[in-house]
Amino acid sequence: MTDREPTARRGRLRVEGFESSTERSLEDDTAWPRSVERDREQSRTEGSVGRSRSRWRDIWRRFRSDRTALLGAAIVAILTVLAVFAWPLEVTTLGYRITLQPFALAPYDPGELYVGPTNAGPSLAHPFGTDWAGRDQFSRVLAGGRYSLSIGALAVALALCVGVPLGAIAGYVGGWVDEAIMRVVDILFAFPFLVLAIAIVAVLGQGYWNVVAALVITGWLSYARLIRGEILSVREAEYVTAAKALGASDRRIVARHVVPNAVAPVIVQATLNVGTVVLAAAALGFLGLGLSPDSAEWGTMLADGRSSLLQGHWHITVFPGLALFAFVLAINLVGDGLNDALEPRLEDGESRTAHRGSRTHDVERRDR
Amino acid sequence: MSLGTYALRRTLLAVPVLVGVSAITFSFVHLVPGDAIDVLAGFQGVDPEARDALREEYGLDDPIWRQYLAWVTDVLALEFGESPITGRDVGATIAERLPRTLALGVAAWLLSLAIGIPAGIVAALNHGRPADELTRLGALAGIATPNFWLGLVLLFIFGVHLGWVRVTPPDAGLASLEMLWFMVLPTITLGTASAALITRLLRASMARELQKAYVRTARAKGLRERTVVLKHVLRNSLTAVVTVAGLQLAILVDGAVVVEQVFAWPGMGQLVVDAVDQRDVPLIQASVLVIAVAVVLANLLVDLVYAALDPRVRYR
Amino acid sequence: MDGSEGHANAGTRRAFLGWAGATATVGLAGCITAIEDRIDADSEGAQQIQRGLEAAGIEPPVETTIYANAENSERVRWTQLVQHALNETGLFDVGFESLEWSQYEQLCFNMAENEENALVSLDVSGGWDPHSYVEPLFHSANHAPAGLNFNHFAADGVDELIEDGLAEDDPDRRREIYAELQRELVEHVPVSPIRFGESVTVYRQDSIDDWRQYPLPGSEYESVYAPYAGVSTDADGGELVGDAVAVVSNTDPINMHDTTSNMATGLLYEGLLAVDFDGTPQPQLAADWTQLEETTYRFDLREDVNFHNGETLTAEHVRFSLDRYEGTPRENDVFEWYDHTEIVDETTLEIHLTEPYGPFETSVGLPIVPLAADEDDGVDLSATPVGTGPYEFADRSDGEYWDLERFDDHWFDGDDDVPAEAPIETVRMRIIDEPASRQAALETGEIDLATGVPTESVGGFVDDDSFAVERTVAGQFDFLIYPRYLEPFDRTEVRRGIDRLLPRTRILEDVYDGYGSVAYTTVPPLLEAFADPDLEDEIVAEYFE
Amino acid sequence: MTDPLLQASDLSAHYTTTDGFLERLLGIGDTVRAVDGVDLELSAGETLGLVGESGCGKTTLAQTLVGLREPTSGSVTYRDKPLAAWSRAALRTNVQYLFQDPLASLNPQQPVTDIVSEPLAIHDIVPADRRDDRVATLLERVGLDPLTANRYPHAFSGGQRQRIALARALAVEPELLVCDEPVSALDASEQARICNLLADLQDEFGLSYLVVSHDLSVVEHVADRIAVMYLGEIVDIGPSDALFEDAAHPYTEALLSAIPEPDPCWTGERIVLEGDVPSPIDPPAGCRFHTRCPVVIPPDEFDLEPAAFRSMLTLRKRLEVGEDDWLESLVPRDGRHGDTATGTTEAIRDRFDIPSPLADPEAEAILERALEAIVAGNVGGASEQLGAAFETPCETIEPELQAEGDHRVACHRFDDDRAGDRRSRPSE
Repeated sequence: MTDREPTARRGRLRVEGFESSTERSLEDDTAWPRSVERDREQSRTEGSVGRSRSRWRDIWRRFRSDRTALLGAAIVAILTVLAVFAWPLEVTTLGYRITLQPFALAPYDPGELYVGPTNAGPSLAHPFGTDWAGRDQFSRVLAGGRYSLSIGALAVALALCVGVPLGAIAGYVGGWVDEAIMRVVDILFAFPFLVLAIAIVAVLGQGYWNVVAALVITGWLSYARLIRGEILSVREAEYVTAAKALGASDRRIVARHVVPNAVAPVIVQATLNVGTVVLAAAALGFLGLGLSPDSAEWGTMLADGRSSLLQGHWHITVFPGLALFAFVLAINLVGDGLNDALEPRLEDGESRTAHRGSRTHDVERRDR
Repeated sequence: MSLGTYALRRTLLAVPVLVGVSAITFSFVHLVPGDAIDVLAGFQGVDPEARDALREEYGLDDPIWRQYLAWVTDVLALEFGESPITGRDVGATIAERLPRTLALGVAAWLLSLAIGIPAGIVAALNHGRPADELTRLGALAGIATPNFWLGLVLLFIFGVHLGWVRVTPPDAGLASLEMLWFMVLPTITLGTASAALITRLLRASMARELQKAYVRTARAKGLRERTVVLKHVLRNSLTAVVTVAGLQLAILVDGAVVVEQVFAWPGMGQLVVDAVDQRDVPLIQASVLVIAVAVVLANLLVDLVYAALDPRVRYR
Repeated sequence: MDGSEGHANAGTRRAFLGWAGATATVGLAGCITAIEDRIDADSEGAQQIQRGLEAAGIEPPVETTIYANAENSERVRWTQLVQHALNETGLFDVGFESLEWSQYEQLCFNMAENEENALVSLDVSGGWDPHSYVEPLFHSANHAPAGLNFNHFAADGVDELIEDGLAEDDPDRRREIYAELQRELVEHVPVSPIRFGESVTVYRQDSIDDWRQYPLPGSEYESVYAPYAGVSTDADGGELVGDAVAVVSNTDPINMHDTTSNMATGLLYEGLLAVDFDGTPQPQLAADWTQLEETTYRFDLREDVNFHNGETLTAEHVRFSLDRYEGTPRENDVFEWYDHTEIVDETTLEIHLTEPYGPFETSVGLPIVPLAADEDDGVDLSATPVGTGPYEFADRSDGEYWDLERFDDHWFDGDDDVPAEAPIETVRMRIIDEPASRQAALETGEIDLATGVPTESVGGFVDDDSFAVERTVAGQFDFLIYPRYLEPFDRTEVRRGIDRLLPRTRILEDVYDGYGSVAYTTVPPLLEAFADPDLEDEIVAEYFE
Repeated sequence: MTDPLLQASDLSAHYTTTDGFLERLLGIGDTVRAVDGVDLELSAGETLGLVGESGCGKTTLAQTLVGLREPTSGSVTYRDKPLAAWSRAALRTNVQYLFQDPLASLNPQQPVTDIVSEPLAIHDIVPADRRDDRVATLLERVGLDPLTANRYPHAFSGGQRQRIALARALAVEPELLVCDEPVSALDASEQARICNLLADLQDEFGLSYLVVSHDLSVVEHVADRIAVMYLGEIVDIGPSDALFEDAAHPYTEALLSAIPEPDPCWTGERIVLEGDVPSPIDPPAGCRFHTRCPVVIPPDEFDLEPAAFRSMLTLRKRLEVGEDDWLESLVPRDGRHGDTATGTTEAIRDRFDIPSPLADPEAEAILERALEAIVAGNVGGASEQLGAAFETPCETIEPELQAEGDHRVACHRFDDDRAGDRRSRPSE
């Protein structure tokens, strides 16, 4: 080098050694994450080269590996089974009685009075004690899951049915339609939930369907906002442009790219919302605005047991309260697990839990 | 778009929302069976003609839109009118109640920050370790506990059983020690869910932030870990906390409705419930409007703060 | 797992909203302990109902709904017991619904017009005269919504008896009329009385001496200082802190619509006459009164009676106070009997009635208010009541407290029973919505006295020596209203059968912890002159055994 | 050179920043002139490099060229047929696009197999049952292990992701591949590998490339021809060698000088451009580069050094903007002039590196008057005086692309047909 003259000409010196070779570059590439190695192994042993696994199987595989989420799912499943099989379920219409479910896990009819002494504490015969009218608390808590769980599921499902299409329309169509829908959302959001629910119950009256209606009217807003924001951001995403560059039709882009990416946060949000909704229904019950006071809905049972704490009948509040707590906790665990499972980016175990809880909350404010 | 333009845009957007809120409240009140006159007449059995005469006197027989317009005109002049039920000035009634709810809400908010921020930091720094899992489960437990139930149990244990705190508010000013002491339980009851929310949020955003390149740079520069975490990571992560402040306000108002009931706290939550019970139209209108204005303003403020912190927002 | 067995031999019953929210019925489980009130399908009551249904050609079960208002947890409970008792016969399929009060009120007032298929539970509080219980509920002129005859009951005999009782002023004759009326009402069963209430006050022994409970709701604090009745109470330190169950809403007599406001102003306002704790009219602002004619009463006012705002009581005040009821929500309080006031001189006046009015003396004690209430910048009685009573309004905070202060210029000069100056200097009524909180506040000593402890919680205080429980029969009863405008409730037989099935004892014991007494008739035992135990026995024997 | 494969003529792409009805209501929102009157052509088998600073409109131009964006005006033809006339399927199987950020352009919810087989499915290139094999072949061709095809994009390194994107683009067997900053997100060794891979693929499949980059050194290695873009316009275009060897557009020179040169014996000079790229919302009149051009043409009337004129122009631009923070620090605001005024004018000259005095006395007089006006507080007047006196064609007349040796340049310094008394060539 020393013998060379100073020069203003470029390109006298070139860096060599990067010539293309498939094998070379593979070997050089030490950056394969270990999980990829594992996967490679797996593929080899299964003998399938590059078989495409279904998205849902992948999600389930990731969910399965999260222990707390599985625990949550187990609790939800158990409570659901208990609620369904707590007591026979029959539907009477037009003089016909159809037995939908003949089993009875509960030792007593949850609605039957004086199956034991009144206000008795827990005993062998009545593990959760009895209430003021001698009803068996254990049977009531078991069967009470029917109200809480079905309200949660129904209210969230219906809210999705309203919120997702409206939010999707707002996000896709944009313009005045978007403005109109989102202003309605803004307006309803300005009412705190319970205030709105109180007003709705004041108009419609109490009862199962009215509580569901109140929860749906207040519940769809967040989904609309969420899905709209997701669609707006997905629409701008480069992989959508990439799909366009590949020549994908609009329908294909929506089905393969926009929906799967926009819907994941909605699923997580909906799952977590089941918990919120159950709590909200219980709060309404507690305020005396929920289901009729004779129903075994957990919140209503709690309201009924308000003065019972003072009278020393602790069991009246404790057991329904615990049931409520366990269910909401479990559904939150499931929601967290789903959040991670639906996010393939978090595959490598270490950063898995990092995003927990982030999604539900930051989505709330998207596109204000 | 400059911050000023953005602020203007956001403020202008708040106007139709407030108009919408008041219109919806008004029509809602009129959908509800019964009116103030029925309440006033009580169980007296008053002739329908007499009721109609009273309705006319209070202007309740006008078409809804006219009542609404009259009301809007009054409100623009900051006149909230007189309650047909109590005969008292609605503005004065709200002025009496609002500070109570505000005090409780602010206390609960501070508490949730005081718990949520350290807990979030601890969890994020101990990522994946038992401390993190514990914090996470604790936060989930906070979210899963029905606040009315928590309030009742706390009140029973610390108020009735141990006698440490009063079960009804003391006769003292809002700023007195006695009152602060009394507010401990309601504040805990109200703040739990928010604290859990902040913990989760901060933990998530800090964990994400900690993985970013600048943290490595800062560490590489030889900055002390404490400086890195507190000065850089925390500051950047707190924007996420700011963004939910508006959301939290709505949660706090919801909670207040229940908590005020449990702790006999005469705030806006109780006022709204009573007003709906009594079909006290001017009072319902004014109190719901005040709450909605608070929520809208809080969201507006949050958006502006957020936009100031993160200029990208303005271009969205 | 006895579900399927129990189900096979049980009657239908209303139960769950199933998963889909559809109305479902479930079997009745076995393992049922013997229940004392238990009614078999072949009990007398059930048979009566069955006969009624057969006659009407209606196939059981009869579907209907029983209502209660959500705020009243005791009512919510007893209606559930009624619901269960009816369902147990297999003749009914009774649903249960609770409504928030305003809606409940709408339901009650419009049930007949809307032909609502509803059993409605209510209670009624009256005064010291049976008229105040029967007339609003049963006279055909009071069909809802103008009156409280919710299910539009009408029977000539009943109307006549009510009118006769009203116009009659001979006590013996009145007794006979009302006994006859009670029999008639049991015969027709427009409603079923269930329980006569009790007024209960619990207070701390160490802070209050000898509280006396006034029997009528809305007058709970009379015992503080009632010179007209020879009653007064002392409290530790001259301060009394009690409870109020709701916000003091409107304290102007012409707009007052709730018992809390009534209670809050009981010591503030005075009337011409006041009824003492035993139901005897006593002079209050009137020194003396005479009945001049059937429809004319003369009153001589006390002299030197001052209002809290400095005005001195004159006949003009009385006329003003009565006249101002015209065209107000409380018009009926006065204009049911009032025609006009004639001022004879400064302290003498004559009140003219529209027609003879038996309960006049127990009705005329309406609050006398200052003339300043009429002036634009005078006093606003809605918020700051002014009267002549022994206490004046001091302070209020909605949702927190209502404060009274002793009025030092009160007219009473003292006698053997009651000192000239009220022993208690300040009265604070702490507003506590929540029954459980009232109980807790009393236990922790935050209040000295509670008028609104739920009866099921009173038992705990009875056992505790540091508390005293003062109870008295009240002028109140709970009752069930039948939709007698609808089949099959239009049949007296069906209503009487139900009446017979009502689990009165159970309600009294399990819901009210034994406070009160079972009711079969419509005149509470408070009205000793009219509530004849023999008559009650006779009725029970005839209709219920 | 044969017929151009892709040709753009007078192509413009503008977009507005308007968002939401309120802006429309208030009339807020501006037109961004991202691409403004571009002529460009690309021959079969050729690699054309497109270079420019960030924000100059490269990506917009590239996307407009392949029909991912609608042009505001002008036309793009592919094989002599306007893009609009092509069916979507035909166009997309001929022209493919490689995105700047491989991670963002890969759907995070799809495993690699699905990503790479998507074009096969869309255009039904390979029957469904053989797609997996085809995917495996493609992955292998771009240097990826087919056994990792079940992983999601996040599990790969940057270079691997770009290979995935490349495999996807190659799946349709295109003729033309537009690579938008294909390596800018990668580290140096990966950059080289990908560049070499691109070159290999070109040989193997006879591909044509349009390579967009902000980095001349990347383009230098791969491109046959290079187009230099500044603020929405092409300012210099020609064969790579010609562009590198000959004197070219001042902007190209600046870009060239910015390439790090590994040769320690290299003595080339580094040209640092003043200021930021102006906003494309309101681009400068005349030659868009004149606000930063180090060799802006001085007016003929005066005998001025180019550097001195550059300094005066910078001063004038600063005065026009009206941000006078710097001015305040130089001009005493207490109203005292007199003897301090001279000091202040000197300070300003100093600040902007303006020789004192100027070579041309007439110019010096005008400048001194203007500087005094500034000191007197008449900033607007001063900038007007300067603008009126020292007018340069760069500021008023838009230069056209014209042949200059092997390449074409849009710069007034190469104008032969401009008024004859102008210096035709810069002195070197």
